[in-house]
Order: sequence, then C-alpha cells, then structure tokens
Amino acid sequence: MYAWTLIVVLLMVMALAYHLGRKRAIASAGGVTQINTLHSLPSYYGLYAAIWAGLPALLLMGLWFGFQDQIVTSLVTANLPAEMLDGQSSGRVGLILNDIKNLATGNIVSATVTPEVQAAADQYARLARIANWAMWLAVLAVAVGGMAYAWLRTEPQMRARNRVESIFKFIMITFSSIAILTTLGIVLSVVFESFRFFQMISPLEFFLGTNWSPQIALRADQVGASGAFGAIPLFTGTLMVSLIAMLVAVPIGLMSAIYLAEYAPRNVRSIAKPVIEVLAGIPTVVYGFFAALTVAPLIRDLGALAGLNVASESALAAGLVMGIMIIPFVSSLSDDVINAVPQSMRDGSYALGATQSETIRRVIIPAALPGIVGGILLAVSRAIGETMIVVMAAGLSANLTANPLDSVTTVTVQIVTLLTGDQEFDSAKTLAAFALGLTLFLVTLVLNVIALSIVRKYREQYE
Amino acid sequence: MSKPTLNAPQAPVRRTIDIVNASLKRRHAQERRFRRIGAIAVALGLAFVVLLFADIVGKGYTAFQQTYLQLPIELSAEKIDPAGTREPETLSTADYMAPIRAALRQQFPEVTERRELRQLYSMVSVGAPQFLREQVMENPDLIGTTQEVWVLADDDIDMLVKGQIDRHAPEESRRVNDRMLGWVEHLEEQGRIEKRFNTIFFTQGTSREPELAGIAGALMGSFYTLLLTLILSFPIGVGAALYLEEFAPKNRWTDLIEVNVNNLAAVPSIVFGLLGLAVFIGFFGAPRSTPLVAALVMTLMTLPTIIIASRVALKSVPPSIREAALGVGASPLQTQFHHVLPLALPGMLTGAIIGMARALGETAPLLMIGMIAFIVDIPSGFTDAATVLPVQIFLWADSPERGFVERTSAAIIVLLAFLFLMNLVAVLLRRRFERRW
Amino acid sequence: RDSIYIVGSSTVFPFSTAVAETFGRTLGYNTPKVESTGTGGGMKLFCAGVGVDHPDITNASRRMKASEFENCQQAGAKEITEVKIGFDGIAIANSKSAKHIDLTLKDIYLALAKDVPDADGKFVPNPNKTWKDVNAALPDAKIEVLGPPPTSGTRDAFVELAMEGGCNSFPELKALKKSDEKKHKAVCQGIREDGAYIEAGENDNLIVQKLVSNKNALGIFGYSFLEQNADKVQGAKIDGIAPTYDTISDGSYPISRSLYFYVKNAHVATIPGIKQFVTEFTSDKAFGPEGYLADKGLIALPDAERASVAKSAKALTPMSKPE
Amino acid sequence: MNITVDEMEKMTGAMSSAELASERHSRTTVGDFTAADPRMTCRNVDVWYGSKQAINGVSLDIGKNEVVSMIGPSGCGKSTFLRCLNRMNDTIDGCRVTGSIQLDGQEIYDKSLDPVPLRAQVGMVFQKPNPFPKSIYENVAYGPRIHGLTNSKAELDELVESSLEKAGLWKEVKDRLDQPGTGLSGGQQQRLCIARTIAVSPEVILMDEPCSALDPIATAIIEELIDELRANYSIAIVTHSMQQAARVSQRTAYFHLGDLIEVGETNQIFTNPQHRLTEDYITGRFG
Amino acid sequence: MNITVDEMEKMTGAMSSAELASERHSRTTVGDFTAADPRMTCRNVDVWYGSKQAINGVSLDIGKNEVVSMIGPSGCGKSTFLRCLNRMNDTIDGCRVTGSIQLDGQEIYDKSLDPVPLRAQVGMVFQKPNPFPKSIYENVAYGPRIHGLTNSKAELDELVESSLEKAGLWKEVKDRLDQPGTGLSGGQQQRLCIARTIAVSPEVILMDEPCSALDPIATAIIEELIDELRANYSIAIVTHSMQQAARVSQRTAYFHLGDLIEVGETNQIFTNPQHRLTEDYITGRFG
Ligand SMILES: Nc1ncnc2c1ncn2[C@@H]1O[C@H](COP(=O)(O)OP(=O)(O)OP(=O)(O)O)[C@@H](O)[C@H]1O
Ligand SMILES: Nc1ncnc2c1ncn2[C@@H]1O[C@H](COP(=O)(O)OP(=O)(O)OP(=O)(O)O)[C@@H](O)[C@H]1O
Ligand SMILES: [Mg+2]
Ligand SMILES: [Mg+2]
Ligand SMILES: O=P([O-])([O-])[O-]
Repeated sequence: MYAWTLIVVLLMVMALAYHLGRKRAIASAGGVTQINTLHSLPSYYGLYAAIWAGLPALLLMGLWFGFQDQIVTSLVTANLPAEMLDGQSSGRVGLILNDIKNLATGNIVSATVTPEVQAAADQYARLARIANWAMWLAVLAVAVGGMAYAWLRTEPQMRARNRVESIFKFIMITFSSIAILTTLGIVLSVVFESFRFFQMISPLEFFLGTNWSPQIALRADQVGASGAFGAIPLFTGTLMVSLIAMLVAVPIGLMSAIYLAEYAPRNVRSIAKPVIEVLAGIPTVVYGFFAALTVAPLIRDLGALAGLNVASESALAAGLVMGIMIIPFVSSLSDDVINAVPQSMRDGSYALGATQSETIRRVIIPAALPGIVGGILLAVSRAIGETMIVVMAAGLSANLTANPLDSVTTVTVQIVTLLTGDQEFDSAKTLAAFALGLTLFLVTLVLNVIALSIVRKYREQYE
Repeated sequence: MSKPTLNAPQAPVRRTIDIVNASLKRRHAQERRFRRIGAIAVALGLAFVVLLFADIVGKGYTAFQQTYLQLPIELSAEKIDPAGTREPETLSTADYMAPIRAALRQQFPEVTERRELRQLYSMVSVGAPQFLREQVMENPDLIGTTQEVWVLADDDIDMLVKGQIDRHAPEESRRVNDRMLGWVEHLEEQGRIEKRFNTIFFTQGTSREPELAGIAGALMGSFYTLLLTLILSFPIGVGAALYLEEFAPKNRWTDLIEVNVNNLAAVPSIVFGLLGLAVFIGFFGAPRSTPLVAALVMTLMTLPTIIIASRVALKSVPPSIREAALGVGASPLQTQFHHVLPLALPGMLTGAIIGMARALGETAPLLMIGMIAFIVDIPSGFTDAATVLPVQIFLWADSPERGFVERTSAAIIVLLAFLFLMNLVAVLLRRRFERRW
Repeated sequence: RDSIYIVGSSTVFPFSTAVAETFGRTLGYNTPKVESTGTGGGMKLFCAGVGVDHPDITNASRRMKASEFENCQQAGAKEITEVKIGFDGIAIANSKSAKHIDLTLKDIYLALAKDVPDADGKFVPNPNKTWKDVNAALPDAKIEVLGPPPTSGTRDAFVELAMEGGCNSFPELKALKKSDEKKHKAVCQGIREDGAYIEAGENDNLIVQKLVSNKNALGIFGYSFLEQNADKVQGAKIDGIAPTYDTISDGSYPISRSLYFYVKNAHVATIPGIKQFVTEFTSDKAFGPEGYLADKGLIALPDAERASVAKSAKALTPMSKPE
Repeated sequence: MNITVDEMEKMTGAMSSAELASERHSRTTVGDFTAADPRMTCRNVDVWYGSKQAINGVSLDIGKNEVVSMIGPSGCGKSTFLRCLNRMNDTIDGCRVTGSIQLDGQEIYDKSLDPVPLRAQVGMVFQKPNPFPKSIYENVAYGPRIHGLTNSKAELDELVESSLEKAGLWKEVKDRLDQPGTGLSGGQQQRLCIARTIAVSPEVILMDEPCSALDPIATAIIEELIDELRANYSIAIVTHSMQQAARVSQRTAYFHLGDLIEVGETNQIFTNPQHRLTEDYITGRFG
Repeated sequence: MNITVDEMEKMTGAMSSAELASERHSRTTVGDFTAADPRMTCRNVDVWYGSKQAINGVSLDIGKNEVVSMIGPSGCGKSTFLRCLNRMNDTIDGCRVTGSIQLDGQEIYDKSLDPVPLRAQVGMVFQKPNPFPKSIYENVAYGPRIHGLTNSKAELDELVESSLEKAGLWKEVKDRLDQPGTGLSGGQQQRLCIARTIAVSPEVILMDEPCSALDPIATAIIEELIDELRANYSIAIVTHSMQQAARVSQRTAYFHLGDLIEVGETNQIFTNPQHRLTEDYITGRFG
C-alpha cells in the first residue's frame, strides 16, 4: 500500500523534474525565443531531469524492498534472548520470526505469547515503521538529488537528446538481452541434467531407439515400465501432430488472412479478425475436451463407416484441433503484413491485367513472405510446444507409426508427464525430460536456422 | 523519325487480347475459386469460434443461475442473541444453521429418523448459514421474527432442479434418492424452489462446494497476472524488436539472436515454468503461487511472440518513410517513435493480442510455480497467493462433483469474455493506427 | 506467513481442500493454501526443510517411504505425524449403455499384463486381443482400457492391488514371490504397452466422458467419480463384489487403498492453526462415515481405527520410520 | 531562357481563383476533342476524390495509331484522368468516376465489364516507378506469364530481352537479371516499368511521365519506342516537357485544374494556342 | 532536335565495355574539382553495393553559396553519390563508403560523428517523393518541431506556410492542410518534400531531381527558390535537364558509370567540354 503511494509521489517528482528541467533549459538558453541555441529540444532536458529524478530513486526503492525485511529481521534476531535461538536451525528461527511478525502485524498467532516474543514483536513493529519512514526519506532524497544534479548540469551545450537516447537505447539493449538470458537460463537448466542422462543412457539408444517407455521404477518397491529410452517415436509423433495441425492452420489461416485483407469489406475485417483471434486464447483444456470428446469419436465413427480401424485416441484428432487453435497465429500476422504491402505493388500488377488472385499469389504473398513465414513459424512453435490437447486426445503411448489414425505422443507431452509426477533427479526417468527438452531445443534451433536462411533467400523488399 | 520498321519487333502472331480472352474463363474461374476458398477459410475460422462457443455456452449457461429454497425461518432471539445486546460479535458467532434446519423440519414434520434427517438437512448448502448471518447482521431487527428466507440449495438439489440429474432415472443411478426427490417436488409445488441469478459465482472465491464456488479469486488472479504481464512484455517485446530490427548491426550475432528468439517460441511452456521455478522462486526468492511470479513466467513465454510479431510489423514499414525522417534530421530514435512505430503498431498489437491470449489460457507452466492450488481468498495484489482462470478451470474440470461441470464451462465463458474485452481494446487501438500507403 | 500451507496428492486434494474450506469458514483462521503436486512432489517439498517457505502438511495417496522419511530427518523435520484418513476405491467401469461386465482380478491381469504365462507357464507377450480371449465368459469385444498414467498414485495402487492380485491367482507366480521377489514384481506389475491399455491423462472426468462416447472401453478411476456419475457409468464387479461405499469400507472390494496426510510437528507451534486443522480433519463430522468428506467420496475408516487415528492425531504423536 | 519573378507572378496570378471564376464561361474545351478513328472515347468524365472533384466533365478521344499527350500544371488532374482510362482508379478508396469512357465502343465502366482484359489491352506506366520486389527478369516476365503469352522458357527469355532492349535497359541489366528490381536507380526503375508494360503488348498504352527520371539519351530511346509502338497501338502520354510532347505526339490536350482546356493538333497547340490559359502555360515555358 | 537510331547506336556504342576499358586511362576526372570556399569536400570516395562498385574514387567539392549540378546517364551513380553527402547510405544494407567526405573540415564518416545534426545541416530531397503518411501540415511541421525551430504554434504555422509558399504548393493545398500528404499528385508530393526539407533551413541542400515531376511553371518556382537559397546555403542538385543545370548551377559535374568524368564551370562544361564522354553526352542532347 505504502509502496504504491511512494511510487505515485515519485511519479509526481518526475513530472516536476521534467517541468523544471525544461524551464531551466529554456532559461539557460536565454528565453523562449532563443531555444534554437540549445543543443536539443527543451523537452529532452526535461526528460533528462525526469530520468535522473526517477531511475536512481526507483532502483534504490527496489533494493530497499529487497533488503529492508532482511535487515530489520536480523536486528530483531540479534535482540532475541539467546536461549530462544540456541541450537535452532535457521528454518526454526524463521518460524519463530514468522510468529513475531504475525504478532507485530496483528495476525493470528499460533501459540501462547511469551514476553520475549511480545517484546521482539514490538521491536519489529517499531523498526519496520522506522525503516518505512527512512525509505520514504531516502528515496525522495535521491529523487530530489537526481533532479538537482540534472538541473545543475543543464546548459545549452549539454547533449540532452543524445543522453536520453542513449538511456533509451541502453534500455532496449537490456530488453533484447532478456531473450538471450532466457535462452541461457533454459539451456543451463537442462544441459547438466541432460548430460547426466546421457551418462546413464547411451545417446545412441536415445537418438536411434524406436522404443519409448521411460516410466522406470523410481523407488525400490515400485515396478515401472520396461525403461526404454528411444526418442524416435516421440519425434515422429511430434512431427505428425504438428504436421496435421499445420495442414489445418496454414491453409485456413493464410486464406482467411488473404480474404480479410484483400477481399472483405473493412467492417467485416474489423470484426472477423478479432473474433478469429479468440481461438488463440481459449484454454487448451477446452480444446482438449473438444478433441477427446467430440472430434476423436467423430473420426472413429467415420473411420468405422469407411471400414477403417481407428484408435479412439488418434493423432488426427489432436492435430486437427490443435490446427484450429493456431489458426490465428497464421491469419492475424499474415493479415497485418499483407495489409502493409504498399498499394503501388497492387496497382502495378492490376495494370498489367492480372486478376486479383494472381496479384495476391504472385506479388503480394511473395512481398509479404517474411512476415507470413514469421507467423507460420510461430504457429509451428506453438504446435510443437502444445501438450494438453495431445494428452487428452492422442494419449500417452509412444507408437512409432506413420498412420495418423493411430495414437501417438509428443515430446512435450512426455516432458510434462515426466516432470509433473514423482520425480527423482538421479533416475534416468526424470532426467529424460531434460534430455528431451534439450534435444527439442536443438532440433527447433536447426529448423529455425534453416527457416531463416530460406526467408533470407526469398526475401523481397519493396521499394 | 526513323522508319518504323527498322527495329520493329515481329508483330505478335496473335494479339495479346485474344490470348487473354481465351484464357479469361479459366482465370476467372480460378479467381472465383480463390476467393471462395478465402471466404470458406474465414467462415471456417468463424465457425470454429461459434462451434466452441456454442459448446461451451450450451454447457455453461445454466451455471449463471442457482437454486434457492424458500423457508420460513424463525430467528428466535434466545438462540441468536440471548443477551439481547445486538453486538456484532455475538451476532456473527451465533449458529445460523440451527434455525434453517428447524425450518426444514417444520416443512417436513414426518421426517424424524436420524439418517433421514441428515438427508433432509443436506438439501441446503453448508454455506447457507453464512448468507443468513449476513442478512441478520445487516438488519438486526429481523431477530425475534419469522422470515420467509431464500436459502442456498445444495448442489445436488441444484443439479436436480436444473435437470442435470434425470428424475426418471432409476434411483440407484441418481445422486438424489426418491425420498429427497419427493421433498423437492413437494417444495416445488408450494413454489418454494426458485432459480435465481448466481451472484455467488461472480463474487466469491473458489470452494469445494459447487454452489459456493465462485470465479472472483481466479478472475482477479488472472487480472493481476495479465496486467503485469502486459506491462512487462509489451514494452520489453517492442523495445527488443525495435533494437534488433532497427538499431542492432546486422551480423552473425544479431542473426543468432533472431534465431534464438524464434526458437524460444518453440520452447514448451512447461520449460518456462521450470525456469521460473529455478530462477524467480529458487534464486530470487519470489513468493510461490503469486501473480508476480506467474507474470514473470508469462512474460518470458509471451516475449518471443511479441518480438516476432513486432519485427514482422517493423519490416513491413517501407524504408522510404525512414529515409524521409532521417533526411530532415530526425534522430534514429525519433524516426522510430514518430514514424515507424505508429505504422507498425497494428502488427505489434496483433502480437500482443495473441501473446496475451495465450498467457490468459495457459496452464502448464503455472503447475510448476505452485499456482495449481486451492486458494479461497480473493487476491488483492501481485504478491498474494492466487490462482488464475485456466488453472481454476483445470481444477474444476478434474473435480468429481457434477455441479462443477457447468461451472467449468461458465468459468470458460468468463475467461472468453475477459479475452473479448482485452481484444476489444487492442482492436480499437489497432484500427486507429491502421493505414495503407 | 499466517496460513497453513499444504501440498501433495491429487487424490487427497478434494478432501483436504474441503476440510481447509470448512476450517477457514468456521474457525476464523485463514483458509489454508492447498497445492496439488502429486504425492511424490509433495513429499519432496515437504521434506525439503523446516521454515516458513516449506509446507506444513503433505497429502499422500500412499504411505511415506523410508527414503522420504530419511530425507525429512536430514532436513530437520524430525517429528512427523502420520494421519490415515480413509480409503479410496478404484473402480473399473464402462458406459451405462454398454453391457455390464464382471471381472476377476485374474481377468484384469490377463487382459492388461505385459507378459502373461502361456499354457506351459512360459512368459509370452500378452496375446489377448479381446475379452473373450481372456475369459470365454466375457464378451467378444476388443480390450480397450482407459487408465491413469504411471505418474499417478491411482496407477500405483491399481498395479499393486489389481494386477498383483490377479497375478497371484496363478499359484506358481505366487510362489515366485517368495523365491524371486524382483522377478515376481516385474512379471506381475508390468502393464502392456501395445495400445490395449490407454494412458488417458490424469483427468478422471475425461475418462468418464470418454467412456460415455466409447461403449467398448473400460475405464479405471477413483470411486468418487463413479459415485458422482452413477447415471453415466457402471462399475464392474471385481471378484463378484461391486464397488460401493460399504464394500470398500469393509475391505471386501479388492482394489482400494488408504489415504494419508503428514504433519510437520516443528511447525505446529509457530504456524497458526495447524493443530486445529488436524483436529477438524479428524473430527467425526469430517472424516466420519456421516461426515462431509464422505459426501465428497472419501470412504471412512472403521470406527475403532478412526478413533485411534483421531486420538494420536490430536496428540501429534510422531511416527516412526516406515519400513 | 530564364523567367523573371515578375513574369512568374503574372503567370500564377492568371490562375488566381477570383479570376478563374470570372473565366468560368470559357472553360469548356476549346478545339476538337474527337479523333477520326477513335480507340477510346471519353465523354463528360467527372472524377471525385471523396467530395473533392478532380476532373470536370472532360471529353477526349484517343485515336488509332496516334499519340496523345497531356500537359498541364502539376495537380491539374492528368494522372487522375489517365488512371480512369484503364480503371486504375478502382483501387483508390473514395474515388468516383462518372460519364462515359469507351474502348472500341464498349463502355469500360460498365458493371458487367471485366477489368482484367481491359487492363491487358490498356497498359499503364505509373508516375512513380513501382517495380515488384522481384528480380528484374521476373518483373518483366510477370505480365507474359500471367497471360500465358509465351509457350516456352526460351520464348519468354526472348520476350524479356526484347522488352528490356526496347526500354533501353538491357545493356545495363543483362548481367544481373536475377537481382531485385528495387535495387535499381530511379531512372532504371522507370525503364523497367516501361519494359514490364510493353512486354504484354497492350494495344493502348498510358504513360504517366515515363521519362521524368531519365537522362536525354534514355529519353530518346523511349521516345523512339513510343514512335515505333504508334504504328500498331494508341498511346496517351502525360509529360511536363513540352518539347517531348511536341516530339512524340500528334495531338495534345491541355488540362487545367481538372478541366480539359484545349485539345488539338500538337503543332497547332504549341504554335497557335486558342485559349488564354493554354497560351499562358505554353509561353510561360517558352517565353 | 531529333536523334536518329543510328546516332543513338553510336552513342551507346561509345559506352560499350570493351571500348571503355581501353579508355580507362582517361577516366580520371577532368577539370578542377575543388571549390574556392568549400563547405563540403569529397576525396576519393568509393561506394559499393555489396560487391558491386557504384562510385569509383570521386573527388568533388561543394562551395559556399554555390549550386553544383550533377548530370549523367541514368544509373551512373548520381543519387548514390548524393546520398553519401549526408550519410543517407547508412540506411541501405550492404552499402559501403570509403574515402574522405568532410563538412566544414569535419570528417562526416567519422565514427564519433553524430549523423543527426549532420542531416539537419545537410538536408535532402529524395528522387522518389516520400511524404510521411501524415497530414500535409504535419509533413512540413515535422522537421521544425523536432529541432525546436519555432516557439509557438503561430510561428510554426507561419513557417509551414512560408515553406509551402516557397515550394509553390501553398495555393494548391492551403485548404486541405489536414489531409494526408500521400493523397497529393506526384508533382505536389515532390514539392511537399521540398517544402519539408527547406522548412528546417539546412545549410547544405541535396536535391535529387527535384523537378522531375514538375511542370515548367512549378519548375521555375523551384529554380527561383534554389537561386534564392544559394545566397546563404550550398546546394547540390541532380538533374537530367541540362537546361536546368545550365540555368541554376555555377558548376557542373558529369558522372559516367560511377566515375566523375568532368567537372567545371557550368558554362564551360556545356559550351566546351574537355572529355569525349562529356561531349558525347552533351551533344547527344543538343545535337
Ligand atoms: N540499393 C541498391 N542496391 C544495389 N545496387 C544499387 C542500389 N541502388 C542503386 N544501385 C545501382 O548503383 C548504380 C548507381 O545508382 P544510382 O541510383 O546512384 O544512379 P543514378 O545516377 O541516380 O541514376 P538515375 O538517374 O536513374 O536515378 C546503378 O547501377 C544501380 O543499379
Ligand atoms: N488519392 C487521392 N486522394 C485525394 N486527392 C487526390 C488523390 N490523388 C490526387 N488527388 C488530387 O487530385 C488532383 C489531381 O491529381 P493528379 O494526380 O491527377 O494530378 P496530376 O495532374 O497528375 O499532377 P502531377 O503532374 O503533379 O502528377 C490534385 O489536386 C490532387 O491533390
Ligand atoms: Mg500525376
Ligand atoms: Mg537517381
Ligand atoms: O496425486 P497422486 O495421489 O496420484 O499421487
């Protein structure tokens, strides 16, 4: 609660800093009529001041929040009678302190309140209050200090725009590196476990084996499955389900993008597009139920009519429904890029006597290709990463089959099943999840590299 | 002028127009086919939405009503407020179940056997006294009077009244036995059973009793999670896309980042959960089961989507616009913010819509960070323990009680309404910025 | 932290949450936070240590293992109270519109085992395609059983009780248990992976609904789902016993298991309400045969056992190391 | 050859709106707008962009085997009028065309008329070069391909080469036919667009300032081409260079603020304009 | 005034690569490329697009208060060279510039140099008009706004008006300043871009065929503007019209296939070219 008020106050200080910085810049230039002697627009000086007022203060506030409780707690702990802490583990001390905090904040407490505890709670409450005040003071002081600093530095020659822009650029670089950090985090969090996995199971078996049955016993008294770790059926399963999904999503998505961007009246487009986008947000549980209870039986019955032997869980059902889910990834992104192709391209084609569909197929789609591929890649990615639908509609058994009417399982499904049940980090079973994760990561990486080079090759830059 | 024949091409054997006319029928057929396929594709897309909606709404709309029983309840002063002080303390701790049960007994005086009585009592919800208490506390004058009160029915009765339980099915395959059915029919004849709008569903947190279960907690959880996700992921995604597409030097390193971002999109969501568990909860000690951690995980998960969509959008802005701005001396940043971003914004919003939609519907990574939990209290901040809509749906879908079936669908309806609302804002924004050049 | 933190089995989750809710509503404490992590996952979190960040209680659909107990000890959670709360029956059911089917454990074993002994007692990959192959008295329908995946406690229990039970109906296999326990486990508990047994995810509702749309299939799921969906599915009699409250409660229905929760005593004094929670859980109005948990599908312990459980739970008597 | 500011004042002054209003009576087209053997006939064509009228009741014919040039100050509606002739205005939101425009006696704005063969017959070179983001080769091959004008790869190669040759671009690009057309210089792009248009051998060609970005040599090549094409086809060309109009066209039409002010034999227009506005414009240039 | 096909053959033949190779020795710049009082000095500038060299070691100065015109056949590298002068080539992928280009003695390709103030100082009108997809007013007001050139709305209005006026566009657009700049005619767009550039009063102005889409009257206005601007600023203009070059510029540079062939006083270049290529080009036009 207090944090919010402080943030609001800080925002007000920043606004003030902006205003003052701006005015100061104008004044230093010698008045409104002279602002062209400034290096940058006055508003940049304002922004500069606002950043100086806001950023350090916010950082300080973040740090304070991170450490205040720790410091106050250690002060309180130091004052607790020694016998209360003697021989206690840190977890225990934590519990005692938790009790003290509960008492201090007026929550229900567990046991009888001893005088020591009461005293400690009082001290805690007092210290917390003081710390809170101190934070306000410190943060505001830093804010005002930053403002003053910016104020002092404001002079016509100061390259305010460059400074502000470097800060923005720095922020943007930081943002970009989040993607890298995430990857790093993911790789780091799977690579060691994968390594241990490959020490137990030979990579040869993993990559070339065609039998997947990883649920080996975790405990001595448990009996698991045969414990085969051939990942090929998982990858073929992933491939098949994704392929089916893409066979649904790409034509429907692309064609509806084309229709909406090129043929449909504006108001139809403005309604249909967001409605189709809803498909991306329906929880996968819903799709799972839909696939398992509506689509799969339908396919089975149809198959039976045609004299085919269809498993009640089929890759086809999961793939079809997954395809529906990812339609918007293809349609919306493609629609945007198609819409962004300059009109002069269309004009050029029409003027040669091309029909609208020829124009679309031969000029607009190629011109919009990088974006369309981007959308398709996103859709593929989503298909590869989806679990719930497959679990519910295609089952969990790893069949090596090319028949979409059979049940299959996918890499991600196995990862989820291996990770959500009982885990044991020295059993090949749990580690297999990490090996799968890493392999999937690498496989998709290779696919992405290929996709990128293809897009590069066919990229058509208009103008 | 030189002689026209000098370099003249051989006149085409046939006039272009003849060739064109000859192929016209085929090309128009092609055109019509193409167009029709497009229309069919859109229709299919819309049909899927409608189908799923019809399915969900058909299953879920009944949850927006809840069965109540009307009972003449004697709020005797001795029982509720023996001292007559009307102190809130006393009023709130009084036993309100007793008068309800008494009223039931009074309705069916013939029921005396213990087992039967238990069944009779089970017709009202265990939550009914709580609402009676609220009424009394609000209006203490009721004490000492006998009031006709609508009390909350148990979920089995609710299901029966709504027809989810078939009254004509044989007794052993029905959760409501013949005796209870008789009581219900008796009350129905007297007009003492009514379906009313289910406010509980919208105002309460979850519960193990279907009739008491509400969506408010999960809704707020989703709200906080998505708010924070949006606040974090949109600027970060757009910022990263801007940097990568417009500022970063084009070299192997940025290629690597590009591939990398694309690849992150294909990382199964549960892996993001693992990462969040290890980094945010394990390393930074962020509190488990909170919107804060969920939002951080969701941010990492949606970032690739937003970055990719934004880059695509930036790519499709013609370079001449950038040149024009740079040419009058705008800085690259100004060029981006004043000219390129507004033109790319529709595409970026699309990315945000899709990313947010996914974040709204995602369950798997949340399993890892402790959000699959029974949390009754409605969260009031980013660091309160909370659950979110899809997880709530997941949990309800796995509950044995029949009453949760319709509530699951109703929760999905709420989620979709939430989604529509979110889309609406983005769509309005998108429309403002969309233009062709 | 001012509320109890519970983790553990998804099977116990519905009961634990029901108590948590009542506890919060009636006793004025904050409603405990209950996380469904699976028994093993719960044990891991529970035994990770003592302190505000660690759970106070874990639910389990099986007893705590010796190794898990060891972990707890090492992490400082020395005193742990074990509370047995009741039974859970595992039903084998099919759609109500299909023919009722009665099975023996032996049928189940022969239908679902990975390898079965052939005429001369040699183990061959399960050749049975239809129920008729298993037992001439059964219908001539494809074997198609929807059941939980190996990650689920229900599956563990099913394997231990039904499969091993069926396995032991072969005298020579029963004898094997004495001579070569490992081999015995392997042959008795392995479930076939050729598609006759379909791992259908951990959502029992989904299995129920799949049964409705697939008349040939049988499903394996908890008793509470059978009870709630009595109009849609019917439970098969096992060895002549139908899955009902009474048969499970008195132990005559062969596929049932016990459910537990474990309390970290070290937290009792410092986290408000743990004791009261345990008391509430073990009160007759909760886990008694007439209690609200019975409504949720929990099958109560016999009276005598219940009383002793309640007593030692209230006293928070620490358990000894399980064998 | 320089014009003084005073002269300019006079010129622009001549167009000030007050004066124009008083001259309104004289804004019906001077001269004979018909052609002896017309391919295209336009009668009373009005064009609106939204509520703004860009063309007021223009009537003009384009005859067989003739080049008609359209001149007039910037923004007077030349491009707009030209775009009417093959219905390119259809693609502009809010653009409305009324009146009658016929090709070989066939009303082109007829609801039932198919713009596809129309545009194959009436080709157009746009004012701003707009090559497709494809290779140079594909840019030229695009039209023949969609219409199926050639039967073999060799024939197509030949057609591409001859079209580029005619547009005077072959030498410059023959080594890089597979490189994107968008990576060409401004004038090269313009010639590429010309090559693209003539590759489908349209019978009426509309050229909107085809030589604006071209140097004199390249201009000469294009003018040569126009002359050559005239033998078989009809051409309407918008140009700002009166010399060019004089060189290539048989008839000239002078537009002013949406009106067709005067039309006639090119010689006659440039030597003896009838309307004051035409005269002002021409002498403004030559004075 | 017409050139025959034969003559043309000769001309283009003169440029055939074999012959060019033999002439290579003579492709060092003829004439004095320095200016007495230079604002910009370029020395040995090479430009590559990927592996293709578009400019070969060009050295050229642009003096204070002078207009330098650049002429040469289409595709010879005029735009490329012009774009080097305010580092607009930075935006083209794979474009590399070497050599020295200085503005007031400051190396503009210096790593430490900020291209933003450079571009504010060295304005540019592009070959293809590229108005922002914003209103006409915003198009012109954009530059002054970001540079803070005006202090009030009124002042800005005035600046917008005067810039449009100078570009000869004010009369045509004054009633629709709030309409999109992309809805203008080709010539109007071009003038809008000129107005946009001069609104920030750059000290060096680079104009890439600023009058290519303009009628003679509008051209005259722009030429007048150039003349006026010269009093204070330096201007480099690319043009295909030799008359225009002769009218507006003091010095002229003739480019050919990436080489600066000849540079000198405009009068002298047009009356007495030293290099055969220059002569061919000029006489090809005038012949
Ligand atoms: N972006 C580009 N990528 C590759 N090559 C290019 C690019 N831009 C121009 N070129 C090539 O560089 C050479 C010089 O082009 P430039 O645009 O400078 O010519 P120019 O003299 O301006 O011609 P024009 O008068 O036709 O505009 C040409 O051969 C052209 O094809
Ligand atoms: N898309 C459009 N929307 C609105 N007005 C337009 C549009 N295109 C052109 N105009 C207006 O219509 C009038 C005629 O434009 P048009 O392009 O026909 O002129 P033009 O004669 O070709 O001029 P230029 O020689 O400059 O190309 C101009 O006033 C112009 O501003
Ligand atoms: Mg025009
Ligand atoms: Mg150029
Ligand atoms: O969650 P489980 O009870 O299946 O371990």
